[in-house]
Amino acid sequence: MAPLLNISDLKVTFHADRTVVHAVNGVDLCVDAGRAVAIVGESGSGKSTVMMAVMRLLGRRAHVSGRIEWDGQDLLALPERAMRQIRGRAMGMIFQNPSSYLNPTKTIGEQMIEPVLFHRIASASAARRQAVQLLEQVGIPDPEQRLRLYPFELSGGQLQRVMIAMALMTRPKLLIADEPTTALDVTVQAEVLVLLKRLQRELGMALVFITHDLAVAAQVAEEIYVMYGGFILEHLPAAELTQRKAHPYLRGLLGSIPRLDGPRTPLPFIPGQPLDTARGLPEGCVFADRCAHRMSRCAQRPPMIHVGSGHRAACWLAEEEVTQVWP
Amino acid sequence: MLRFVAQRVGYMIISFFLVSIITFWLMKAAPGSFLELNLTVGGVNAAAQSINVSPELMRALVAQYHLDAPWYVQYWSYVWGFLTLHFGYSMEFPTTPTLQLIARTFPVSFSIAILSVALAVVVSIAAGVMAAIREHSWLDASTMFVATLGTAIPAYVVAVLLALVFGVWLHWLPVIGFQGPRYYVLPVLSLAIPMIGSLSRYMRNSIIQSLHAEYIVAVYAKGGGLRDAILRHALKNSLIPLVTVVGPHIAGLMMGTVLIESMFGLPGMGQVFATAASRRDYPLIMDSTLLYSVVIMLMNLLVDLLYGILDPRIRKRGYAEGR
Amino acid sequence: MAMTRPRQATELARMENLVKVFRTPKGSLVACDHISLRLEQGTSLGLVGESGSGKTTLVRILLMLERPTSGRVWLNGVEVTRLSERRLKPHRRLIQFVAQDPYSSLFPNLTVGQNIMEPLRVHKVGRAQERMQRAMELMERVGLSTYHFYAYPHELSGGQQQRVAIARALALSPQAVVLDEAVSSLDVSVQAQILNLLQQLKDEMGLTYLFISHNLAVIRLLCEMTAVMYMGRIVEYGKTDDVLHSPSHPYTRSLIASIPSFTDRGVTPLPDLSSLAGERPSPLRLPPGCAYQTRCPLVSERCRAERPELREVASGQCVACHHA
Amino acid sequence: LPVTAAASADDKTSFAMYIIDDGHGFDPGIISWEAYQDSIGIFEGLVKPGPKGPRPGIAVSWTHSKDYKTWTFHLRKNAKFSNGDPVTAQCFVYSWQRAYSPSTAVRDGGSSALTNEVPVVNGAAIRAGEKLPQSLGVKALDDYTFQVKLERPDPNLIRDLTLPTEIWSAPLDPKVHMFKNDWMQADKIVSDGPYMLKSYTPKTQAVLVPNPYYYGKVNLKQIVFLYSASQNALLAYKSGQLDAALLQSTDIPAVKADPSLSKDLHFFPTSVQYTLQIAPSQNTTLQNPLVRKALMMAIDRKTIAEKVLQGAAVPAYEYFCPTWLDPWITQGAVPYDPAQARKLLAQAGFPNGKGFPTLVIRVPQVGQPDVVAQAVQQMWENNLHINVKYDGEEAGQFYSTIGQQLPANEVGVVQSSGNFKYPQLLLPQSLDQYLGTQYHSLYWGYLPPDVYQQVHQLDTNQSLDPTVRAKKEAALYKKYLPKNVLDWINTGVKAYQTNDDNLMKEFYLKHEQNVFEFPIYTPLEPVLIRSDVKGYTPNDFLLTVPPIWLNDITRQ
Amino acid sequence: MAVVVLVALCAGWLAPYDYQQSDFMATYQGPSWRHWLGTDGLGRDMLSRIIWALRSACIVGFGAEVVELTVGVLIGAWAGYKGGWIDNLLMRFVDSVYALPSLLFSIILVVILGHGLWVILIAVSATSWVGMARIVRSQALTIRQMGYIDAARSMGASTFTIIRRYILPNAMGPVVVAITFGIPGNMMTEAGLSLIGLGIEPPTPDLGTLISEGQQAMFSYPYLLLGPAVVFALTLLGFTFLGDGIRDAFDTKARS
Ligand SMILES: Nc1ncnc2c1ncn2[C@@H]1O[C@H](COP(=O)(O)OP(=O)(O)OP(=O)(O)O)[C@@H](O)[C@H]1O
Ligand SMILES: Nc1ncnc2c1ncn2[C@@H]1O[C@H](COP(=O)(O)OP(=O)(O)OP(=O)(O)O)[C@@H](O)[C@H]1O
Ligand SMILES: [Mg+2]
Ligand SMILES: [Mg+2]
Repeated sequence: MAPLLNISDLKVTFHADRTVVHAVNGVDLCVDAGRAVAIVGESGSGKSTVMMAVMRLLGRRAHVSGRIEWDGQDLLALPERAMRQIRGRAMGMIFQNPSSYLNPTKTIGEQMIEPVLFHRIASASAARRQAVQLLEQVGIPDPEQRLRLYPFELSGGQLQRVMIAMALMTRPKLLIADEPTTALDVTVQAEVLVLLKRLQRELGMALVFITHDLAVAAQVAEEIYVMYGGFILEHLPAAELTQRKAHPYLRGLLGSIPRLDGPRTPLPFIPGQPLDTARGLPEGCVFADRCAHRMSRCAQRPPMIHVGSGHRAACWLAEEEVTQVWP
Repeated sequence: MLRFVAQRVGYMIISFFLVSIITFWLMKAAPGSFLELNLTVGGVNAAAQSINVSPELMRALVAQYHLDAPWYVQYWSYVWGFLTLHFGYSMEFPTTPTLQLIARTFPVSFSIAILSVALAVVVSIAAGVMAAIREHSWLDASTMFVATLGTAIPAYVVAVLLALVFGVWLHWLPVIGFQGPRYYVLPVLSLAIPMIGSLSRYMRNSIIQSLHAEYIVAVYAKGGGLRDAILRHALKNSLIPLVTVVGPHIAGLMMGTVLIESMFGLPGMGQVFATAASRRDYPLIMDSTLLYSVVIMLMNLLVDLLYGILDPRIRKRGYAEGR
Repeated sequence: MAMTRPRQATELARMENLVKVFRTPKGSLVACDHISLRLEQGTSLGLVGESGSGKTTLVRILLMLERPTSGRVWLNGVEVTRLSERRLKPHRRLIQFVAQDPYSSLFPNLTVGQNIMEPLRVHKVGRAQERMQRAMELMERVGLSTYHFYAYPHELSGGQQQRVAIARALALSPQAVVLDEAVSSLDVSVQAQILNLLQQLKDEMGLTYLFISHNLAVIRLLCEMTAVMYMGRIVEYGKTDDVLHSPSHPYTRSLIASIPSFTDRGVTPLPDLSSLAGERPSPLRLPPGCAYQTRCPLVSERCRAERPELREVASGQCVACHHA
Repeated sequence: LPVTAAASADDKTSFAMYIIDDGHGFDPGIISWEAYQDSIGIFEGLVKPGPKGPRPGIAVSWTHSKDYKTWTFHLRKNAKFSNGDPVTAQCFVYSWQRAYSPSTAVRDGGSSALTNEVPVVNGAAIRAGEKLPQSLGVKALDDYTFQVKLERPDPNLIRDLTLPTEIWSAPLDPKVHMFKNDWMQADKIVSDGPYMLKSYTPKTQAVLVPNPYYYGKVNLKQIVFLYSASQNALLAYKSGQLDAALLQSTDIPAVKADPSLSKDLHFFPTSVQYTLQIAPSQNTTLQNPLVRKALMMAIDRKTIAEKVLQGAAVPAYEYFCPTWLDPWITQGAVPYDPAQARKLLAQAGFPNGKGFPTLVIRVPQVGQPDVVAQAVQQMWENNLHINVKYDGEEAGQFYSTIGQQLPANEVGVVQSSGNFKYPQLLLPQSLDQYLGTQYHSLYWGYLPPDVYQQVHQLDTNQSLDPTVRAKKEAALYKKYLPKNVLDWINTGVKAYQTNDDNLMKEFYLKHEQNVFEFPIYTPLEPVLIRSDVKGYTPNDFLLTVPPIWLNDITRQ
Repeated sequence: MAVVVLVALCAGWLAPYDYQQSDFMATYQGPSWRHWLGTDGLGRDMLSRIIWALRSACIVGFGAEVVELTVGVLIGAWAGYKGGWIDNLLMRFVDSVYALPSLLFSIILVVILGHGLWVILIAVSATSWVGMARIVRSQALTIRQMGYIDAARSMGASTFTIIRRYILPNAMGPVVVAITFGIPGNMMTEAGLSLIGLGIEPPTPDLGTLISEGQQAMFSYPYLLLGPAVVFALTLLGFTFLGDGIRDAFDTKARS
């Protein structure tokens, strides 16, 4: 079966006055229908940019190249009108900061029915009824009342649910969630995650979940892509996260997370600064200058190397591991 | 909402008294002010002669302003007279009750001011939207250049040019007098054109700013286009800052009509006022100042309410702190 | 470890029956509700609780940035509740403050060096030369290269900014530092570096922290004691390990269950929805009785009627729950 | 294309005229220097002006006693007010008494009518409040015979009564309650002229229509006055909204350059004078006649009139009397001669202007800065090498500080003006009257500075009864003015009392030597009138009203 | 802009003639080599007069702005930072001044205080400082919420120090923008005042007077209007563009 979304060699550069930001540098990413995929990485690693490129929401300053295949058609080649048919209909998107992604001067009801109106799927009143239903589904009590409220009258958790419900108005095949819980409390985060997960399963949607919290990614997704400096460094099944991590970056990340049960010794951490993609790209491995296992080979950029079923890593060490374990 | 209005009205009352104190004090400090006349020695006749009014009028003024009493009594009689619509007597037009004078002239000025603001707002919204849609295009650049030029040309120069074109060359519109709607056109245009300049620039910037907001990204993500983004979202939101600048414009206009009125010979308040000021018709100055202030305050209140209508955050949060 | 080091328990700060009510257009909001807490030298205190539970308000009152509606505050044994700003100034040196958003807490118009020297300037400590020297020392101490001395805050990364903020807090050699979500906005690897730095400073300089965080795993690293807040009230208080391992309040339990975390057995699973049911009450209209009643699985008639007081359930562990 | 509503240019039954100001409405009892609308056809007096001088108005004939002190007017029997009431001799008695009575004389912000120009018996006393209005020397001998008794002989009475300022002498309907202030409104006013007021919006426009009860024929169906700032006049004329417009002097070249307009351009004489009066100062430099003559000689009045004012002025030689009326007045003219001026100044002790105090020109500023004062300032500086300062002040401020003494290091002149037609009208009526109130500013330069201080204190003493003040001031002047000046004023008084032309001429010709002022120019009004408009006579008396008697106007 | 200011500063050297030197032989002359922009009714060189007028305009523009800035910043910062009843009181005062018809107010001031540069400065800034006060106040209100103000307070900095050292420098963005828009605004107000005869004392030239004199003569001598009007418009345009530029600069800084 062909994947729902197939991104290959996606490159995005931003041209601002005199500087060029290499935000995404050849990303391959694949989402099958109904699957939950997480993209993890530090701030600025290009996670959002990848998915904004998929939605073609990057604006004029961005140069996008590569191939984004959606249901067999190349999105990058699509005219804007056709793209608009896909946006918000087949693909929904929710964002980190719901309060700034909702217009403060319109009621959430007016905004929720917009996807339906834009795509002329149903009448406004039908859309409204659907919105009520969806709000109920995402666990907002008293939905009819709430439709008449303005974004600032709801709490962050509730707004995030509204965003989710809004994205679901058109029953999309793919839901892109860009750090939907980062701004929320742990308890609220748990609620939203549970909800997302449940809806994804119930509706059989594919989910791309962007986060910088590895634990959350592991909880939500089945596959995880680890991004760094606009590259995918590792792609692995979530279950393997604590068992087999090939890339030193992912190992470093996992190590630096404080744990509820670990020793109270100083935490290991990745030294140095994340890659500044505005300063040009290194010749070799993007992680090399922070890597404890750096070797001479790292001056060459490592390709994605299979380390197991559904597990690839862009690291020469992985190659060694593979040859050792699976000769 | 109601609470807000009540609070603002409360503020207005405070401001009203402050304004009245300021004007009263200024009038009293003015050289040769009738409020400073000494009535005990020369009597009413002497006082009347010294400010060149009839004894009759002088007596009326004494009665109205209690000129023989201490300043606070005078002040209060002035304010109270205003509040109860027993305006003072004009020295310049004693044969017409001031209230009647104002009732006749004020609507003219007011309607000119309001019409020109309305025109300016409508035109600049259109121009701003146009320029914003085609940001950085030649259309944008030229529209904005013309707009900026508009701000730099004073209204009275615009007035002459308009009169020249529409009155003398084309013979379409009358250039002086006041006999009907046609007579409004040139004055309103003269006032509106410089305003259109600044407002459309403002509108453009604020629409562009709104278009960069994150909720617009969300509109696109929902499958909407530029049209939806502007008409459904950006326009309303960028009207909010526009209201902020229109407010002062209205206030400015209430006086700005003076020149235009005298230019086109309109029977407006501005003319009455200019005459009052130049002839030192203090009672009329005092009353019209206060009247203008009240109008300006009401306009500001209106602007604030408009804010509430446009921005539910303000409306619903009870118009809390600041602005 | 700090906990094991014997040290005489001197009280740095004490709050008694603090109440803070905010008047809002929609009614009054009780942000802190009869809170009593002590901060003792050498015993760092962690404060957890969900957004809007009043943590920041509490420390703002402690720092005298806000006056309490009622209740009293002592700093180093002196009651400061009603002192004027000027009389307060000497007491301010003892407790310094590091906020969540490092960028907004640094003076944007001053260089890094000036930022660090600012407290010295305000308190007229030393001459310009000495202050500069001290600032350089501090920068090294928090792991900043002195090459950043003349940089402006916006030229630094988030982690570096937080280091500047910490250096600035240390400039006056305080006894205690209040950290309001000081690491929440940072990426994990940077967060780890800052946490290490804080741990190190604590050990070497004998600092005491009042540490606010959403993340109990972080608090566990730095604080001996933990207080859990809910809707302006302290619902649980005790040794960090006790709170973490044998939480007595249902809220604490749900909090811990919600934390996504790695353990040796893998990632914690998502909690099941039933433990998350219930709606948060509006802080403007708290129900009588227990504030947690709307979400509590154990809720009973008593919880709806009677407000549970904080009481000791095990040695050193206090809980405000009728069912504990 | 829609043609403007205001195409008055093409409507032959209507006439639209441009007016800067409307003064104070239409009450004939009030003088407004800016405009005298009621004198142009709304009211009609005993006599009315005509192209060749006075002609019968309501009075068809008149006789006078030998000594010119008693005048008897025979009224026409068919004259009616606009409400249909007949015009009778009682109406004249009524209006004359009203004009003289102090309780009704000053009203509506304007000055009271200039009744003192007609020396009716007891008139002055009534105005001073010493006698009752009923004692005025006027009488209705019967319904259609009106008699006036004068205190002094006045052979010019008829001529004077046609002056626009004497419109107070028009009859009023005693049945109309004129003490109510609103009687001048268009729907209430009752008048006896050929036209009556149809509508009136102050400062905007007034529309006149024929008075249906008028005894004679009325030429036009409608007359419109439009009021506006003068910068708009040319525009409005060009746009066809006006048939007559008063231009600004700066528009003249443009009009002359336009062949279709230049034939409509007329210059109307006025009786206004622009002068500079010497201001009181502690410094007595200007008391030296040599200095004053030097200053006078250094002003090139011809250039001012022709260049600066674009020909809309004629050089002025005498404060009181416009030159085109009485050629004899130029006899005393001082020519422009800078070399001689410098010589005189050197004689006075200021060679090449050295040591001359700062000369301040004080100007009341209404609207734009005064360009003529600036020109004079330049001429004095350039020709005499003295330091001259322009000091414009807001008009009210100016008038309230006009009498303040300048400090010892400054001398000054203040801009002033006069507006008079017949020299006889301005003769001093008595020494006390002349010195006590009206014209003493012309003489204050003769007073020692400290005495001037006393006068000024009297002037500004609000608590003093005006009549007492006048008496005290007159006493000071009488005491301190040089004898030759007092004698000279007495000449004027005698001329007034005897109505002797030679005495009057003597008085005015010596004026130049005896008063402290420099006449500069007399303005000409540049007026555009459509060529089809006929029958107007220039009104040389006032600034803003070109045609003098509207009923003579016709359009072909 | 710099050109305008430079021209204004160097008026004395740049102007080919004395601004009040009249030549009665050469009144109302069109532009020529001798007089680039012609001469006026007194034969004064228009170019020199315009140059000197720019100087007056700058003095009023900048001078009034200084007055405005001082008063506005003091009141605005204090009200905004202190909040509470102080804010309320000051803002009611600000409201009242705002409600005064400004032109009238200027007229009255000029009437009472007489002519003179100072009076014009006061008259021009008398009501316009309100705008500045509001801007500074709203800035102070936002800045007050910033973390660094808490930091400063917890260090024990005094109110005055906080306002001077932390609030004002950071409030400067919109203030600078307001200044660049305020200066041409003041020039406009001043021109308006001189239009009704309340401007700077002649013979010192001033743009408003030159324009309105030019307007009177526009049919006969159009260059008398064109010269000053174009210069005036260019000056205003210059300031407006400068303001735009500065605002954009601050905007991008705020965004990044
Ligand atoms: N519109 C833009 N113009 C210029 N640079 C941009 C733009 N959008 C993103 N970038 C740059 O691209 C890089 C990747 O950004 P992106 O937002 O995709 O990161 P991210 O992984 O989503 O980070 P975060 O976790 O902070 O959301 C960053 O360096 C960012 O500065
Ligand atoms: N100045 C204020 N005026 C009105 N209400 C306030 C004010 N400051 C705080 N509050 C309210 O008081 C409550 C407690 O706020 P506080 O900031 O102390 O919570 P917190 O526990 O620090 O939350 P977070 O984790 O989001 O920082 C919140 O409901 C908040 O809205
Ligand atoms: Mg992102
Ligand atoms: Mg907080």
